[in-house]
Amino acid sequence: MDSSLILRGVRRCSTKRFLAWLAPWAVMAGIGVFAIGLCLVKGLNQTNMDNRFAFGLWIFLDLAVIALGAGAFFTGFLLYILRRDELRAVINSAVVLGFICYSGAVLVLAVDVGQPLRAWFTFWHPNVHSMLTEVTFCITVYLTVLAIEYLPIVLKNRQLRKVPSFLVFEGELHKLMPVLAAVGTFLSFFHQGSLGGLYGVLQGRPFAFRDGFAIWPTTFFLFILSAIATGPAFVLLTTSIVSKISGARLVRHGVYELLAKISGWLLIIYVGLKSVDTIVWLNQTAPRSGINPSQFYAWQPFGTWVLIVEIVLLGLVPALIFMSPARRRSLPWLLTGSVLACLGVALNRLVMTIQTLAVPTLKFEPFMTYWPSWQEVATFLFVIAYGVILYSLSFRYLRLFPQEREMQKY
Amino acid sequence: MPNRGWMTFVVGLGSALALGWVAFPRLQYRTIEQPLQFSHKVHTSEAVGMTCEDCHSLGDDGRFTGLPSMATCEPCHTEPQGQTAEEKRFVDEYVAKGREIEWLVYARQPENVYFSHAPHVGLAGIACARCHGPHGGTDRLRPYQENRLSSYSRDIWGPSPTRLRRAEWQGMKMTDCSSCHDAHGVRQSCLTCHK
Amino acid sequence: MKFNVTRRDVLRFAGGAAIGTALSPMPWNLTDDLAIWTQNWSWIPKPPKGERATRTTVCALCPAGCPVEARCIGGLPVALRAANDGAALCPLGMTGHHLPHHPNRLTGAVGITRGERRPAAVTTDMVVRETARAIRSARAGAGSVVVLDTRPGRSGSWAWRRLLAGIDSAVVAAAPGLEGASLASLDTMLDARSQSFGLDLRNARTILSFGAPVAEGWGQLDLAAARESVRLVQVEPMRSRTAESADRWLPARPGTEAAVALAIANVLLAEGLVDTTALSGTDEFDSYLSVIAGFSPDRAAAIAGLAPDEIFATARELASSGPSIVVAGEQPGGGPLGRPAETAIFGLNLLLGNVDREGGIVGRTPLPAPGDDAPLTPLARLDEIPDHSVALVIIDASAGDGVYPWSLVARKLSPKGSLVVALSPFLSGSAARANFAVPTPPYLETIHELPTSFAEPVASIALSAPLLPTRSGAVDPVAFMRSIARAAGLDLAGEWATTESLIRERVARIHRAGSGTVTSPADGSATLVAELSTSDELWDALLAGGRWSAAPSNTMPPRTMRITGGLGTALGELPTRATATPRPTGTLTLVPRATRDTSASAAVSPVLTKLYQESGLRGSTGTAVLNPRTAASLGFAAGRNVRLLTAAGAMRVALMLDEGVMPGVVEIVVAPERSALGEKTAPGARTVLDLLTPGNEQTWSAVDAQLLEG
Amino acid sequence: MESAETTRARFAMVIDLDRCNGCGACATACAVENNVPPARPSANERTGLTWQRVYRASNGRQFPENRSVYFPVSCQQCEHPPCVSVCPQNAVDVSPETGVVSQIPVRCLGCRYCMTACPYHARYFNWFDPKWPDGMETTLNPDVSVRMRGVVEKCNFCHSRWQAAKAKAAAAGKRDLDPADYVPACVEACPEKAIVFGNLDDPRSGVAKSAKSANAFRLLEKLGTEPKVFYRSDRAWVRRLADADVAVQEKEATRG
Repeated sequence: MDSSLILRGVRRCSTKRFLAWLAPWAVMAGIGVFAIGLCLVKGLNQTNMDNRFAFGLWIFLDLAVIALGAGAFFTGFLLYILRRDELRAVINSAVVLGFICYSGAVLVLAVDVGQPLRAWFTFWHPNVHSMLTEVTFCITVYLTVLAIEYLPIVLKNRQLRKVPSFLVFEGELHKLMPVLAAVGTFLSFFHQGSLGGLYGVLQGRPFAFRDGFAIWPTTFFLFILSAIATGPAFVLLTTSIVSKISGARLVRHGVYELLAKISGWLLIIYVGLKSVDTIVWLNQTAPRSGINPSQFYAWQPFGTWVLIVEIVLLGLVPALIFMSPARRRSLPWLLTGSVLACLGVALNRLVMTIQTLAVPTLKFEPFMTYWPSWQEVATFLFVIAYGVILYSLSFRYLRLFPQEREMQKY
Repeated sequence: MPNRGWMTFVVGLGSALALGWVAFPRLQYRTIEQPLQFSHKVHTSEAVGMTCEDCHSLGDDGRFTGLPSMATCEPCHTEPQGQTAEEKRFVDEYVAKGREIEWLVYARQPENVYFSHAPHVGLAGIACARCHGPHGGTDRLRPYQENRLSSYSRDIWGPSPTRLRRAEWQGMKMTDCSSCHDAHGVRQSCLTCHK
Repeated sequence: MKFNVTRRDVLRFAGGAAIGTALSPMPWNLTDDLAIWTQNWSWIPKPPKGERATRTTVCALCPAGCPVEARCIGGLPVALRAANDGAALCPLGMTGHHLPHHPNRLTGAVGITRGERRPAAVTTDMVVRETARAIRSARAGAGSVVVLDTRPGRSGSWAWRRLLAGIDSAVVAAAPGLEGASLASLDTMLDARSQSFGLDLRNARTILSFGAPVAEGWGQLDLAAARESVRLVQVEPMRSRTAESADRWLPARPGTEAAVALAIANVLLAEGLVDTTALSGTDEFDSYLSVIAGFSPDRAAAIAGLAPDEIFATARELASSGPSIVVAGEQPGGGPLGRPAETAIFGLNLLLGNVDREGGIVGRTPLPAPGDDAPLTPLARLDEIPDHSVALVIIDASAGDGVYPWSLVARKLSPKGSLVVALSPFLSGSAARANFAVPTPPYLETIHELPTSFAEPVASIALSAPLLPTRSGAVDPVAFMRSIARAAGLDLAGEWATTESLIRERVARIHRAGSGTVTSPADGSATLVAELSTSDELWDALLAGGRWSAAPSNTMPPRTMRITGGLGTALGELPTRATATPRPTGTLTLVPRATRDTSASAAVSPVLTKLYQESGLRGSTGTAVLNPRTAASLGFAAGRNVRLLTAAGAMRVALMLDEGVMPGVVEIVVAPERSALGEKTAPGARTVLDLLTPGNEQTWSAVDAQLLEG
Repeated sequence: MESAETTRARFAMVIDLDRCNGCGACATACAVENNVPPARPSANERTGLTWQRVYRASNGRQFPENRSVYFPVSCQQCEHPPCVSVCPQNAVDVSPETGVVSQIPVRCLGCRYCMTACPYHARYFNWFDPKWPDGMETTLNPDVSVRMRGVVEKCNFCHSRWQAAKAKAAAAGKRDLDPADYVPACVEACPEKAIVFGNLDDPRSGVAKSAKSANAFRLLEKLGTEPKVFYRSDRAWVRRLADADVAVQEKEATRG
């Protein structure tokens, strides 16, 4: 039915099967839209956030998807700036993933703020000292960049290619790619860092506060590093999952190995620096703020096990897997490593968001925990459903994996 | 027809410009007539000889008493002083019945703004017309225009759809306040004006 | 020419339109206006505009009657503060101007059926007819008539007694749980039922209080200011604000107050610290001595869970630094301690010679009655009225309310048929439990009278001037009485037709007597009544926030003293019973806890949710507080929802843990019920008070309870 | 025209914790003065709006040695406020005339970043639309604007009273206000006179003297926020509660 839209030379499932695949995700998205509507119309009392947990599930989601979306800019950086041409095999997919992650994050942010209609005030009356201003500017601009990067992929669709001016336009855009990649890299480095800085500058929250260099706390650099370390792992993970689900070979194994190798080296650097940072923080930064650091981990469920899991199990272990050439040759090992690495960055963002707020500062304030409301969860799931749907459509109708057609021949 | 493409483009451009510059500014505001016509000119004329302060005064605590209540008007207007129909209506419907007039205040600042006349008029010596324009010499009260979305008076932004000011006294936006404060070296912060 | 609209044309048109729109003010103004719309939503309330003025009145929300300065905009009050320098209002008083707008304000008479979500609107005439019918059947022998007065001593209180004078079985009783209710036991002991007396707290040097919130404004003693001159000993199981600020705190177990008092008396006698020659001939003195002899400090200390030294020290302090005053009970929300305990406690005043003494218990001339010398219905205590005997209860909550378990009233009602009619501005508290409720004007909408408060050493009166017009639908209580009189054929002669005319008459009589002074709230200056030429001048001075006080007279007429008030052996048994009854394991003592301010009114401002709902400062209703050790022994953690079980039933409560709570005790927070805070709930919903079944002594200050899972 | 330069002041308060008995009058007066709406039925102590919140803390000992202290905590008006630099759109700044940290609800986006930045939990979010029972809007204070849902708000030392005092001074031709004309509602309402308020820069003011007294302290001083709300107590265990070096609370409350 829609075969005229599908790329020549690749196999895609029947329309019926495709619709059956989309249906549950559409339902999930529909529930999410309802929840979002409730939050926008009735206000944020629909969530379980409160004055203490001013940030909740949604901010965690934003931070996590933006970290995972780093695969887009970093792959672009490696391909267009560092000229790692092997990565051309995944760049389109990475761009689509990046676009999904960033647009999803912006969408959730719009629901998360109390007054979305005033969002433009940040541009009109910006406070240049705020990390959040930096984040807002960079994310908005970078989302535009991603949209422009996404455009040529869309325009390469079989039917759209028939419009000659689109082809010209697409060609022009293509020449622009290295420039966009450079801009995207710059912006991304900055806002990934700013997201870390967001917490690191919180002088009043010793759990999050870090010393740093110039105006940047260490979390600024750690967030960049953890994002670029897990970005390739996320591209690897999604590519192999898509390959599994679609039953098509999409890229050569060498691409996986390269992604894993990059991820591995960056992860090991990250784990090293994160460990140094943790030691300095626990022994110097926090005590200087008048906090006994043991207090950070005195409250269940946030014991020291969280720290160990984050650094060792979800940091060091995937790094070692990725760094071993023997393990890299095995797809199951690569998948294990990717899952661990992605969970690691998510756990880091979760801890920075939730535990920062849960640990009491005033001695007479109780420790509190937080559990999201169904509206928050449904909004979270909406972003996932939206991502799956958009990616599925892109995968079906656009050329996300240039190597796919060649691989089909074998 | 090589120009047809441009034609459609220009038609699109033109209709959008017309909509945005002509139709939209009309739709944006609701026009409401004042409950009564009042001539500042007659009252401030030499024959009557009143000043702004006779009706719009400051209290001892520095609070602006705003518009005069019936108590200020009544002593002169128990009987009509002139021949206008509007004054007769004023005497019959308001003075005789002891009703207050619900004036629509052009210069009313938004609820979140704290503005005190005392430092501006008292300490800085700013004349009424500096912000209110030649209002004291008008013969008629112009209709009140209310923004349909924000429900603020049009005088806040001034009459121009560009929201740029033509005269010094047109517009009472935050930037108008703060530029004057800046010019006169008033140390300011949000709380200087906001409540 | 054929004009085919192609896709390309549409795109071009759209392109042009987009550029044109961007170049016009429309998108930018719309964005701006939309943002401003969020700053000016039509559903956000707009504060009033108008001229600013200050006016003075007197707070009528509790018997204290604090002078109030109201900041008014356009004549309507927007903020209240104390009118006298250096004073301050309590949270209830500060928000009094919200009450006329309370969501549970009655706008017309209603009939209430238990279990129905909404009360049914009825006419006031119908309530009058039903009340008259109940009076007629009471006269025919169907039962007695009781008026529950929530603010005794008002002109309106006198009018009730005057109205019911013709009915043999009628009594007027103070509502249970009112401040000063315990002092009625002192009346009995001093045989002073027709006499009025006060506590000269300001001149006392030692105050021994069994649970009274003395440091929280009870008795109008500014304890903070009097810190240097007054020594306070507090006997109370709870770590109240008063207990914490007392010079000595004896944390006696709940229900063991009498044992402590008797042991103190034991020490006083054993160590010869008091001279009892004047008392030796007094009625029942010998039996009193024998009861005291049974309570050695060691035995009482064991019963109360105290160190015997504390009892010795307290007795010696009392004897050495007089004059002293001993007060019993008066715990807000907890009601009186019961007559046997009160007798044991007040007995100390007699032993110590505190009666008829400056800084002790002093006589005071009563306020003049507002009317003629016609016979009046007797006053009674509710516990003196036999159970199941009442055909008609009229609750006059027009000036305030009490906090008490409704079962206290319910048990009095005749099973053969009864009627409960309430007069109240609000459909909460007592009114929500009646069969009919008639709306009366609230504070600030009519003149309210603040007669002599229970502890004051001299008679006084203040008037609360209205600042708002009375809303239509409100019925004046005295006018209501006259309608009842007409319908039931009762004699209610006199010129007065309304509460105001009655109060005017009382003020005129004060003026005629010509003694005393009026104190202005603003500067504290006093004017002699004798200098005022007309009673209108006195009236105006009172309406401006002034308070008239009688000239002090510290002498009481000679009277008979009855030490135990004829209670016989109950006194001896009481403290033993409190601890000796075998209780199943896991049984805890349930102690209600309320704050003084909000226990005085049937409705409080919804803004007090700041204290009861939006912060942990005062637990919300349904919060139970336990010592962590007690909780651990029962296996409960904080924040858990548990079932609280008493002989009266069960209720779900949220647990809070606090090391400051006595082990083995459950403190239950008696916060204003949800409807009193302004929430729309079914009238007369059960509250924690309903779990506190009064025992035979009709007290509810300590009740056995169990905490269960689920 | 002459320069409209105003004098600089640093308003501050000293709260005597030995006098405070936790009656809640300050919190109530604050809500009345600043048009803080009553709670919605579903609001609780975690979603409520109390600009002046009174916390109870104890010496941690067992009954009957247990003693409590009440900490009225409002915005601490820090000299180095952690909340100002984080606001993305300048809805928060420090008034140079008063030293008061502002929060302008109409500029606020509702991102709540300032709330996460404040270690004193002194900032509150309007989770609900403000709603008073019908008719009660006539009791609102016209000097303070009502906030809409979705924005952050907090104590500003009753800024409207400062505005009124300034206007009164201006009407009398003066630039400096009379200290007696500017007293925040909580200070005025305290029955125990536990709060001293005034200008820290004026060495003769009671607040400047009390703030320097031996037993005065500030909350979480080691964070370097330099609050202008001081506390004082003669009890050492109370003063120890100011720093967060040891965990004492074991209460846990889960919502959701």
